[in-house]
Amino acid sequence: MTVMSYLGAIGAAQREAMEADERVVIIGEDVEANVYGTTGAGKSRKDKGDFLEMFGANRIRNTPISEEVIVGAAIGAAMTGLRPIVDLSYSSFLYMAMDQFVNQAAKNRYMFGGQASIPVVFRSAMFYGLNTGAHHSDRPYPMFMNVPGLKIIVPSNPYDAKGLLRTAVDSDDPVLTFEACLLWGSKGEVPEEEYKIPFGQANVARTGDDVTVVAISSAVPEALAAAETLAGEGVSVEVIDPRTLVPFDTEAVIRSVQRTGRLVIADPAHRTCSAAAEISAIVAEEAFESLRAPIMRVTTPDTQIPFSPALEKQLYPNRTKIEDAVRRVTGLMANTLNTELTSPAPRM
Amino acid sequence: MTVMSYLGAIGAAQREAMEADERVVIIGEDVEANVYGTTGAGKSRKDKGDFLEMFGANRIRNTPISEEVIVGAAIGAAMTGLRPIVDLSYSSFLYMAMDQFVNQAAKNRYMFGGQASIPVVFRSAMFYGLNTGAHHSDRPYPMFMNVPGLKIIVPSNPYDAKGLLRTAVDSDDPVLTFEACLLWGSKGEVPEEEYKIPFGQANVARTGDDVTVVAISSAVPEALAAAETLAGEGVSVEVIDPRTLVPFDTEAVIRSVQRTGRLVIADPAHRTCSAAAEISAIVAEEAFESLRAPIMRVTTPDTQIPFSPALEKQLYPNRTKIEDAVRRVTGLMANTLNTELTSPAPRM
Amino acid sequence: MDLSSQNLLEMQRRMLRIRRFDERASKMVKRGQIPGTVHTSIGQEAQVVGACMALGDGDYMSGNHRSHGHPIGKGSPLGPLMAELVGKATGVCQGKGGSLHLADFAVGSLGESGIVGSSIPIATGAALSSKVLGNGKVSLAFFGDGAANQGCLYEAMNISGVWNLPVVFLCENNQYALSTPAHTVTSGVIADRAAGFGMPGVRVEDGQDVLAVFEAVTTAVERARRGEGPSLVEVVTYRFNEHSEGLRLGTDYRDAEEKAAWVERDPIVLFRRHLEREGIATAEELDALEAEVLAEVDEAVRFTDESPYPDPSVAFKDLYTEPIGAIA
Amino acid sequence: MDLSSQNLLEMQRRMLRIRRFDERASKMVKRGQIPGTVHTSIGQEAQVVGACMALGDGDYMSGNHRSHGHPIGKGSPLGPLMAELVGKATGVCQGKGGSLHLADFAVGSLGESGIVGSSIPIATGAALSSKVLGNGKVSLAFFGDGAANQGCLYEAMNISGVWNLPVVFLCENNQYALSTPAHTVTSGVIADRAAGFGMPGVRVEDGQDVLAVFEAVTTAVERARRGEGPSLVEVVTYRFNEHSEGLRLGTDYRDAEEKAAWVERDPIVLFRRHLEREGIATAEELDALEAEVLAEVDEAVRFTDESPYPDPSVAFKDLYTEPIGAIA
Ligand SMILES: Cc1ncc(C[n+]2csc(CCOP(=O)(O)OP(=O)(O)O)c2C)c(N)n1
Ligand SMILES: Cc1ncc(C[n+]2csc(CCOP(=O)(O)OP(=O)(O)O)c2C)c(N)n1
Ligand SMILES: [Mg+2]
Ligand SMILES: [Mg+2]
Repeated sequence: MTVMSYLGAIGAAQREAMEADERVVIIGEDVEANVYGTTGAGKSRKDKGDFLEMFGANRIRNTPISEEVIVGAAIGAAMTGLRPIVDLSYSSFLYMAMDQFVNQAAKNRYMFGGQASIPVVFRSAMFYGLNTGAHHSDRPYPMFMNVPGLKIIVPSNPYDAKGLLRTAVDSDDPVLTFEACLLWGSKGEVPEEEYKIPFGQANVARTGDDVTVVAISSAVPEALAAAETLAGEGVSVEVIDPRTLVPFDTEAVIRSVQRTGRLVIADPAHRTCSAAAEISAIVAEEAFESLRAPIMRVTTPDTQIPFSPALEKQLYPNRTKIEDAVRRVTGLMANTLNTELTSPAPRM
Repeated sequence: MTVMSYLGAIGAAQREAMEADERVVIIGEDVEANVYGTTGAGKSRKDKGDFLEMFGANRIRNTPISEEVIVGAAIGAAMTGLRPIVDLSYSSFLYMAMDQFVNQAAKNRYMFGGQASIPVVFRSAMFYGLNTGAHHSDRPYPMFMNVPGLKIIVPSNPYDAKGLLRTAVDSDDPVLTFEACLLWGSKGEVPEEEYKIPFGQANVARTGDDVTVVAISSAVPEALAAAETLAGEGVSVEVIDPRTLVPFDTEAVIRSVQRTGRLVIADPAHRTCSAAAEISAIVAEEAFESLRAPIMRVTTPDTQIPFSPALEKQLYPNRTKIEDAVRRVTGLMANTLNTELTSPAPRM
Repeated sequence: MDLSSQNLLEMQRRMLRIRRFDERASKMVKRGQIPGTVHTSIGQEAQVVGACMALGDGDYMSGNHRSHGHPIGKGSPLGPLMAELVGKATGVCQGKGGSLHLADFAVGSLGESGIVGSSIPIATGAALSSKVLGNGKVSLAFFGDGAANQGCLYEAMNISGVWNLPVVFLCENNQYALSTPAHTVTSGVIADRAAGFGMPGVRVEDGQDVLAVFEAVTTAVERARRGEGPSLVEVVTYRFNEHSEGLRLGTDYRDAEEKAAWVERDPIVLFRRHLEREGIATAEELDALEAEVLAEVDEAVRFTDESPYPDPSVAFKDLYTEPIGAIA
Repeated sequence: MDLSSQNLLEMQRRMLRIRRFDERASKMVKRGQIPGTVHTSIGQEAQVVGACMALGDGDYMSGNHRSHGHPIGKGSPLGPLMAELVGKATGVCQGKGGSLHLADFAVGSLGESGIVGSSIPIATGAALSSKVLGNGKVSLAFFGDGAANQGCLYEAMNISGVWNLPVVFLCENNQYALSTPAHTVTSGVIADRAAGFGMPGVRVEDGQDVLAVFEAVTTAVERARRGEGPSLVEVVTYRFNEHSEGLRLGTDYRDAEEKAAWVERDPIVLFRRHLEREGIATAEELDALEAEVLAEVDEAVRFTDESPYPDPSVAFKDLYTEPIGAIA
């Protein structure tokens, strides 16, 4: 085992993937100068281990600022023999290439009756919580979940970040990664040897009996902190990190709710049509008989992200909000409408 | 009262809005030749009443095929004194301008602290169910519901189509309309005089006591047909048409479920993170105590849309699937996992 | 250009295939035998075939909604194409694509796209893969005068210029985008846009002359193959039919005289005259060729008619390479 | 160009405002007084001010992440801008935009955009509204050499050419997009791209000369105002600081000599020399001007410091014009 940061783990996965398969190439803005820190040796930015020096300009493709053609070209390249990893930096820039994601990446294999596979990985980071303003703080994975044909991963720690990214590169289907910038610096143990984490297998981050908390991305550490506090109050919380949203490990969540009878979902996305909505709907349909309390969602309310430090932080799911939600579903707190939880959120 | 088709109602609303306010302009591909039938007099396509002749080329803006700048320019124009209606024809083309929808239309007013309003309407039609293939059959409203700052309407009949569109043009905020091509030809009574339908007020299309069916867009007539059949079996179904998805009339749904105790949602969008997911999650959170059965979603499964007539039709919510879902939640049918409903849908 | 008689006859054969296939498809749409609609390349055969024949068999190509002409021009057999239009299991995409969303990877067709402009980046990516893998393949993107106003074209031209990609951007300027005359929505001249992106831009004024098209595209393909980068070729042509079959607009946005003048310049008639005049083939040989092609189309329809529809379960296949969940 | 001394001094004043404001903001970022980051226009003042002064007060403008220079150049007061950068309630956007996402509608600033290229269509739309309403306003879109590779620029150029819109596309070519040298990702010459879209394209080679910029942009603005349509102006300049303040890349992608040579050509120093040489102002008058501007910046910081942070409930306001649901 070795200790790695989340960002370091991504860099390491990329390096391994590049070494393992010559068809893997990295495409993106400023990848040559390693501006975002995942195309260097993981030490300083300019040293012998630079990806550009290791793999050459043929495989490290520094691009113009042209997201639509970058994404489209990666799809075309994937259909014809390469296995590109595309670094799109911020998740808020994905919209620039939306047509290529939805109409080409997700549909081509299907429309063409399986004539081609599209082994491509699109990486992007969600910079929310860092006062970067509305154009830099999006967490748009729910809209991609609504597009059949894409796979979506949301690693919450260095171990998962590395293992899931290796699997993503191996996948013959398009994969979108949503990395949480808030977690970039977080450290964790990672095996020395290569490993890959299968998609569709949730991680039970903490076992418990009274309430199931499904937490996504940066909400996972918050949920774990909440669980710790609640343990002190005699409430035993199970924390499930789905790790991949498509495919989603329905069974793990159902099994847990069948035991606990209560579900809270912590999801940093905007509330309406969030991943939390989907998970709630699955459980309300498939495990209704086990439910002993309302399903509560702790999400970012349906407002855009303000810049001011006086305004932003209150919006995201945090340990306190998760604790309150758990207290409500366990009857430790009056169970009033959820809207007060994220007060003064607009209600719709 | 006069009888109008759905498409005719949209044309009539546009004409009234153009006449009522000089700042209203129509922007879009092929609007000059009235290719999509909403910029003519509603009679034949080329006659005295043509919009181009009535309003002139200054206000009827035929465009190049450039969705990104069309949408962006409409936003910029709306911020500076016009009130554009943009005709984007097929909903599957919206992705081309996704950045403008999400990063400009939805965010500008908020980011700039309310300095500008953005009174613009983006119209598009969903052509599903007509063997037009995967690039022409999308029903992407759920992904826009995840974007705070946009309003979304989904009229299901001529009366609503006309009344909601008039309100949309009056709105000082960006509104997206998703029209169902399947309903274009459907006829209905429409008042002679001008009228507008407020946003956020659901229509109870049929009252009932045993089960609440919330149905969206073209699923509304299917739900009504199912209700009729089920009435014959002694099951009384209430059909609610939300009409606008943002804002959503939460109260109407909650009130109904509090009475019926059972909820089925029929939504033509793809299942994962659908509008149905959101409605289910709202009810599982706010009306849990009233629920007497699992909440069932009847949606399009998470597959892309195939062209062949042998493949396509089975995918969408129809009266039979809605009936089955109602029978399950009322115990008239064995309540097994939903996935069999849309069999053989992939399950995630 | 040094073309064998065999190649010249193959050009005529492919143009005829497009014409007869599209004529048949048009009828079938009107009779309800093909669901949805189709967009024919009738009138544009010289532009399609001249471009396709300039490519090698292994080269790549992407296209648009005007979708059967391209694969036919590149050598696709007609049966699976026709079966696809009808939605049969034997369709080239198992009936899942349909007319606008065809692909035939066997001939390098990476996909026709129903989204105007959207397949241009795909062809660019195929060129990138050729370049990285060093396999010498060239890529060609077909798109219309309407698509030439989509921004992704300029992103694609720029990035392939920077990376020296082996790609040819081929604008089929049939002078209309649906009901909209190109000159009313195009500022400047499409071919002239190449210069600002550092690449050659050629305008083939007579797109009804298959040899003129072939020559211009061959120059571009050879340049690409030599590693000298992309080119833009604009071909001026005309579609003889409506934008799509069965479409009825109350107004005709095209001048009757203009149309008549273009129909007069039928690329197949013109090339037949050329072949006869140059002694490449006799009238009898050319008649026989036409009969052969007609028989091919008949056979494609027979193949289609005899093919089954796909099993409903096919709707749930091929979304992912590795299915991601249990099928209930 | 016929410029009064007053106008010339106003140019120097606005350049100085940008310089001193950005210098102060840079310090505040490094001290943690401004959250996030800021992108300065230091070194590019001539390009910004030359362009802004060519516009009338009522004219529109859109910009990008390098965001304070533009409104300052157009005449915004400094206090609300600085307060915005800190996230105070008195910020020009109530603290909700922040550095990259500013707007000051009072001076025609329709918004700086954090999304590269994304505000170009917005300026185009403002020009459309001028045209439809016939109010004579001109619109100018600022964007970088990096943004010049976004497709929406070409869609915007095309549509404004077709509609003859009163808009100026102003490319701030500071030769780098973040770490990426423009020449490595740009095929052809940006200004030359105008020709293919049927409009004039001018390259101002010395973007450090405020009068050269002013002249080129004035020509474009006058053309637009006369109803003759859009123009593209590319200005070659250089940013003296890092891409954004506080950014530390281990490698320097810019050559030290290149940088030194550009810093040598400081637009403010050059213009001060010009003003003295031409007898427009004395050294003492110019010293006084500099002191005045410094005082303005001090005052902006004082204003900011004394301003409250917004109430948390402000996060839930102004999303919609008419709130769409109960606020719990
Ligand atoms: C992104 C997008 N916008 C609009 C359409 C609708 N549409 C289909 S074909 C067409 C005209 C295309 O014109 P052109 O590119 O010149 O090709 P042509 O049909 O003339 O061959 C339009 C507007 C579409 N399919 N995709
Ligand atoms: C759509 C998009 N892609 C990428 C980025 C990240 N980014 C921010 S600024 C920048 C460089 C912009 O370069 P240029 O347009 O030349 O402007 P400059 O910073 O040089 O003034 C990049 C890549 C972004 N903000 N938006
Ligand atoms: Mg055309
Ligand atoms: Mg730059």
